[in-house]
Amino acid sequence: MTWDTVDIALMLGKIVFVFAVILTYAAYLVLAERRILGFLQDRIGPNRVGPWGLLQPLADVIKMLTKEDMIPSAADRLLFSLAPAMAALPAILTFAIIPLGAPVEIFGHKVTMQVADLNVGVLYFMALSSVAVYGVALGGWASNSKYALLGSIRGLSQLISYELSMGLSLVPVVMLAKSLSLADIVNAQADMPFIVYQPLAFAIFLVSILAECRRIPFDLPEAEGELVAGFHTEYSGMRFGLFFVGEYINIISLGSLASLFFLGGWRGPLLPPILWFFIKVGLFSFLFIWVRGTLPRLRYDQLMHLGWKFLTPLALLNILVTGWWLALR
Amino acid sequence: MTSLIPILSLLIFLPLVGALLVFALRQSASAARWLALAFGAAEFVLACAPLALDRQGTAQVGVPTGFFLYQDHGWIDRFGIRFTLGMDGISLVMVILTAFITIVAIIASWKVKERQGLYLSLLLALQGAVQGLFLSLDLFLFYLFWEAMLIPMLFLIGVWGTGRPVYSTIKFFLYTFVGSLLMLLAIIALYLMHGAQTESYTFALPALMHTTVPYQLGLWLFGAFLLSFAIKFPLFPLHTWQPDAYCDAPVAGTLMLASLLSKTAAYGLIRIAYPLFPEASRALTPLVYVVAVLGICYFAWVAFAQRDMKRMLAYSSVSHMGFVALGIAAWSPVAVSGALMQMVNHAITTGALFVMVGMLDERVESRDLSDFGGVWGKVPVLAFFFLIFNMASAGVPGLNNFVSELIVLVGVFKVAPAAALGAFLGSVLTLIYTVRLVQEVLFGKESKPTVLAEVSLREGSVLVLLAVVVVYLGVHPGPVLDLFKAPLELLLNK
Amino acid sequence: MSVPLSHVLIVASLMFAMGLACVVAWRANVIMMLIGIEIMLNAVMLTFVGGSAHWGIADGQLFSLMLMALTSAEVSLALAMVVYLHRRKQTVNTDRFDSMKG
Amino acid sequence: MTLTELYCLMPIVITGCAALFVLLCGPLLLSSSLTAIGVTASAAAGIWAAFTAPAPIQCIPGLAFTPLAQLLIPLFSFAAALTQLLSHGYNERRILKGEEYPATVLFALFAMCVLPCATNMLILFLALESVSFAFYILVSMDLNRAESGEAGLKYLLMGAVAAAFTAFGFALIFTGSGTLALSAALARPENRAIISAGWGVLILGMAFKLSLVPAHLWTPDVYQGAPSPVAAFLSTSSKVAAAALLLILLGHFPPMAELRAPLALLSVLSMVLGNLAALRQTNIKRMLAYSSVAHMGYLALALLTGSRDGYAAVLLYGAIYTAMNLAAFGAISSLSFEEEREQITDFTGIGFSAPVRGGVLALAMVSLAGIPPTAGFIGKFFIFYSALKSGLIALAVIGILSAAASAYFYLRVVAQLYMHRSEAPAPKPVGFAEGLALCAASVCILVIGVYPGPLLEMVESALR
Amino acid sequence: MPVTAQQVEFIPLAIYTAAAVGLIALLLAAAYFLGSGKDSADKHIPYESGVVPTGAARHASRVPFYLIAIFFIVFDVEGAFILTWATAWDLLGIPGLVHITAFIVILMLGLVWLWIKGGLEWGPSAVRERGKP
Repeated sequence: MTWDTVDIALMLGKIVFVFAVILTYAAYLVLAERRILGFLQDRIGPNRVGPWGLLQPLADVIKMLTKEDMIPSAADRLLFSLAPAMAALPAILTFAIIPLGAPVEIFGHKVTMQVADLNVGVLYFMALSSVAVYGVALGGWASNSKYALLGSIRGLSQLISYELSMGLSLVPVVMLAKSLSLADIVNAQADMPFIVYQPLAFAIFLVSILAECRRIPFDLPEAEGELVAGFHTEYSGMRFGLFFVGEYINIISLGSLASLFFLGGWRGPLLPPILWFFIKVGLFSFLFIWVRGTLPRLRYDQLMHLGWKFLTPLALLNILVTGWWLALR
Repeated sequence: MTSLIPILSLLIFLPLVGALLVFALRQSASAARWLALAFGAAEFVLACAPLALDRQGTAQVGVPTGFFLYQDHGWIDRFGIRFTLGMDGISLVMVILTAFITIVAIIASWKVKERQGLYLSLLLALQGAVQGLFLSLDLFLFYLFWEAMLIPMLFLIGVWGTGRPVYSTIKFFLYTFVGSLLMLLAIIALYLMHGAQTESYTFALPALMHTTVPYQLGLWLFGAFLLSFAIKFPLFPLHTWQPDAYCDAPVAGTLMLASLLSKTAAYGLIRIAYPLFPEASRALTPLVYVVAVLGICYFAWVAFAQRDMKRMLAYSSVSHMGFVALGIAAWSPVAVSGALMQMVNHAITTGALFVMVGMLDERVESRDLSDFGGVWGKVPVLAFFFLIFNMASAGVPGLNNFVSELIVLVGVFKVAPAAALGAFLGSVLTLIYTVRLVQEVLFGKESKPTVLAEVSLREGSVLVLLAVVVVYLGVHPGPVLDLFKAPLELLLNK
Repeated sequence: MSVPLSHVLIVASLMFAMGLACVVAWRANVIMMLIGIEIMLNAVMLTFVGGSAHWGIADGQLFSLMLMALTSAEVSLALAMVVYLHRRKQTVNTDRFDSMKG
Repeated sequence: MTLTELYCLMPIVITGCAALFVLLCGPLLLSSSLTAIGVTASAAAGIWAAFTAPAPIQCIPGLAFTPLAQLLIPLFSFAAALTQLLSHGYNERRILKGEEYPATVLFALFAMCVLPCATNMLILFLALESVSFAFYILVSMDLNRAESGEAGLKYLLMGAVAAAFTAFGFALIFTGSGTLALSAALARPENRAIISAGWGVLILGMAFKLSLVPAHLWTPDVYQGAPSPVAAFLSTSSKVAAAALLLILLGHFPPMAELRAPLALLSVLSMVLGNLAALRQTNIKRMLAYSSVAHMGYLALALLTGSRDGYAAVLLYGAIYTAMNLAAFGAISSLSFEEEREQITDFTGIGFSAPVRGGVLALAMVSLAGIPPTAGFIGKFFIFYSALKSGLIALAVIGILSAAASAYFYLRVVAQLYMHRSEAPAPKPVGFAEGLALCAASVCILVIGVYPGPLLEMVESALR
Repeated sequence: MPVTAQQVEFIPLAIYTAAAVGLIALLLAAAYFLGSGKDSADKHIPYESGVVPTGAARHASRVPFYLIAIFFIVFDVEGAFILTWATAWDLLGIPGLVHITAFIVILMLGLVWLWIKGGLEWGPSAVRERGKP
């Protein structure tokens, strides 16, 4: 196979496009969250910067960039600086394998709507979600502060616990699609989205990604009521910004994955594929925000019990049932 | 000839069964004593039984010539190890000697205070092992008994010993163990060589005698055997365990050590080492001469310097054993039969002396020469026996040691006159320290006055038994020497 | 395969040696020793994967997978012991684990 | 997998199921019934294996009921059963509660049953490591003593390094031969260097497991720290398992000639240094640890011969060593109070105040020293026989001299038991289970010592 | 430019990764240069709700946290085995299914055992279990 200039240009174009999409999306997701929460809590939310507050994200970025960049004296400087990047990077990298739409034909070249169609996509995603744990762990530990350490240890336990159920809930999906590639998984749902066959796996996955994002009701690592800001208590300026942005990009990428795994990704009638995709992702984003506005925070023991005593065994059983069902079908 | 009753196996297993029974009865000391004595007596009767048999016999298929009693059972087939027992004249004398000495030992330990049952049971077990050693015709079996002897002895010295028993017993054990392990290697090497030459892997002694051993290797193998036997003998300079063990052992332990265990080494040399490696043994004979003569003289000299009676006797014993070594080294019919005779006589004389020292020790609770004196006046019977046995030990004509030492000297003089002269010098030294011992104990002045009890019936019976043998062998050694004749011819003319 | 077998083996051996060096050099710290052991085992896995790529069979990868499981069990066990001893002695320094002498 | 094939692998199934059962139902059952279940399962596995004809076909990929398995599974089962019997009273005295203990012993046994059945390197390695894992746990089981935990960690760290070496060896052999199956993993001439490097690394790893000098440093600490019944199990079965692994490998493809010198060095160093170090010990468990180093040196000597006789000697010695060390550590464990009786001086006069246990300990010592008519003598005889037969005369002489020196420290224990006037506090009367175990071990020592024929035949047929 | 099938996927991924790293580095660098404010010693003290910190921050955590870490390591790797099977379940057929069923059952038994032994207990329930505050 050979690449010509068009191929390379298309590749670079895709990369730029993906960056544009996720950064914009993340920025406006922040705004959307604040507005929706305001709506849910019967207040207005930010509306001063630009029309309807649309320029608020820009203002936020400028603020973060110009804030003082502090490192506590007792902190481990290297790890302290590395941690935010470790938190944000996996979220961004996950997007590399997400197909935003059906392959299209441009200048006679068949272009997939994803940066890289890895044949081990699911593994890639799971690997990156494991790496994301380091951000929380190192951040809290490097701060050398009690709140931060408590938050990071909580976060660590929570993230690894739910990673387990998340990974296991994907096994039936892999079995149904007979592939680890995300594009194949989406194609396998041409007839029927997997949520129909695997409602249980979907439920487990949904709860798990909520916990992976450390969102309410699973925001124990940064529970502001008890731990100030949890593992990023000591962070300020752009470093905090990276944690912050990372969390929102994470919402987007995990939402995208949920829609890819269970809702058929870009597939849908009438509307163009890419639109369908964003509708589904938007749905998940909204769901996240809605949940945050609605549910109270769990207690820590409840959180762990849910993961270990409920989701993990259930996911294992689900695998068995799926296996036998597929074999005997 | 194989008899209907497996006498040879019985000779080994009777004492072992006795040991178990005595051990089971150990709670009641008197029952254990009498039972042990009964087993000892039964063993003695059994040991004498072959005297009544036709000992010429006719050669049978599978039975090596010269053995009038023979038993052969499969045991560990993987290695061609068989449970082979055989008895010829030499074994017969040794077996009777063992049975006799054990009876003496049992009677001598009538008064043991602690754990007597266990003590007697160990004595019987030791007897079983020694009998097995004298009877076995399979090298593996021989080795097995050779080492198995050590365990009862270890306990006898260690548990009931005096002085530094643990030190002495472990020293004794380690010395003999090192030697015997090297012998084990030599045995295996011989076995492998024989197997490679004849395709039949066996430990049978008669078969192994026909192995062709390269001269150089033979020296090494014979060296290993010689080392092992020399330690147990003990020959100068491998004797350092011996005074400690002899001194610290209880009476019966010393008796068994001096009278029987040292004989097993001599027996091993005669039965196994010399016939197996004729060339190598001839090459090393000068060494044995030197060691033997040095031993006779040096130990006699050292004995002279001792104040502790038991230690003195220990050195005296090993000095006398030098004659055995000398006789074996000469390896002529006369010399070897003298050596065998000396083994018997030494067992009885030295054993008797150790028993007597034990008696004195019991009475005075000391073995120091200066604590004794004027015994002749106080307890004449005891003193009389003491005198007799000492005279025998010194080689007074008419008593047993004179006969055997004379035969050895005669035999050796023919082949190595210098060695014979040296040995003669040694026996003069023996005379000197014996006279001194007798003089100090029986007639000298004691440092502090002591009251001595006369010999009891039990002690008397033992002493009379021993004395009778001493005198009998001194005046009429012929029958015993006759027993040695036929087997020695076979061994020497191999 | 694009990478020759010999290169894989050289890299794996180097990794193995480095892991071993880590174990030997940081004997004082249990965690560092565990890390060294992990490196050694990773070198082993690399060898297996390289070998199975060379021969075109999956057996080596299978072994690697099993090694992963083994490693995980081993590390979890080690961590449990470290936590236990740490709570008893307040250190992960092996020099302080000195109840036994002789 | 047919029913007959399952039939062959029943020991594995029995032990595995029993382990799971004990673990899961343990909280509901009494500790004595747990011991009973464990012992029954071990005995059942052993008896089943002993009376099943070996079938060389593969039952499950990687598993076959080999002749070697027919010998080793009963041996391991015997050790496991005795260990459980011994642990019963010991754990009560030392307040080691819980079903984890019997379950872990059974898990270890399960892995040991798998080991000789393995027909490929993966199963072999996994089985060996599973054995080690169970032992890591067992060693650190006694939470009442700091030594136990420390010993466990030390053992784990050393064991992990050893596992890395072993795995690297397997990896290189695999890379050189292109298959994991033992029967096919023959040296290809073009990859000779890789395979012999693999063998070298593998032997280093196994030197750790067998605790050969210079990889023996963990041994004394681990033996001292481990609960005594565990030390009994550890010092016997895990060593035999490691030796069996080497035997299996050697049976399929002998190592390169260039490995003889290093192996000989390992063997000599172990024999000499192990015995010398044991001379200095005052703690009986450490003494036994160094003695096991020396004994493994003898084993290595037999392995080194590369002959059938040598391999048979390894198996025989393994079986005998199992009986001896079970007796020794069993006696130590049954003599322990709430505290462990560890110093040699703690045993003064025990031979008379506790005749059975003292006698068993003395017998074990005599046997370890290799004095007839005990089994230890037969074992040593066979090893030195095979060494001489293969022409390793110098090694045999060194070995036998070191064995002679070793008699000193064994006898010191015997002397302490019987020949000292003062007396250590007498132990409580022996329990039924412990008494049974001790008697079984000592009967084995004596019977093998006097009549080794049947065992020799079994060993021979295991190598067929 | 000739590319292999692997490179088709990996080159974009590498460029993407580099771009992401670059973006983050850019942001951090920008913050470093643009960030303003006055430094003072008090600002470097860890935040403890306005109280001067006491004691070391690196306290030992409660045991359940370590337990979770240990359980995770084991279960995560077992998950790898399950995933391995899942990618080829149709090739392995019924025997494979039987094997994985046994595997999962034993894994779940392990989980049940942890549950029974209280390894999964947290907070109030764990305190009740141990019977002390």
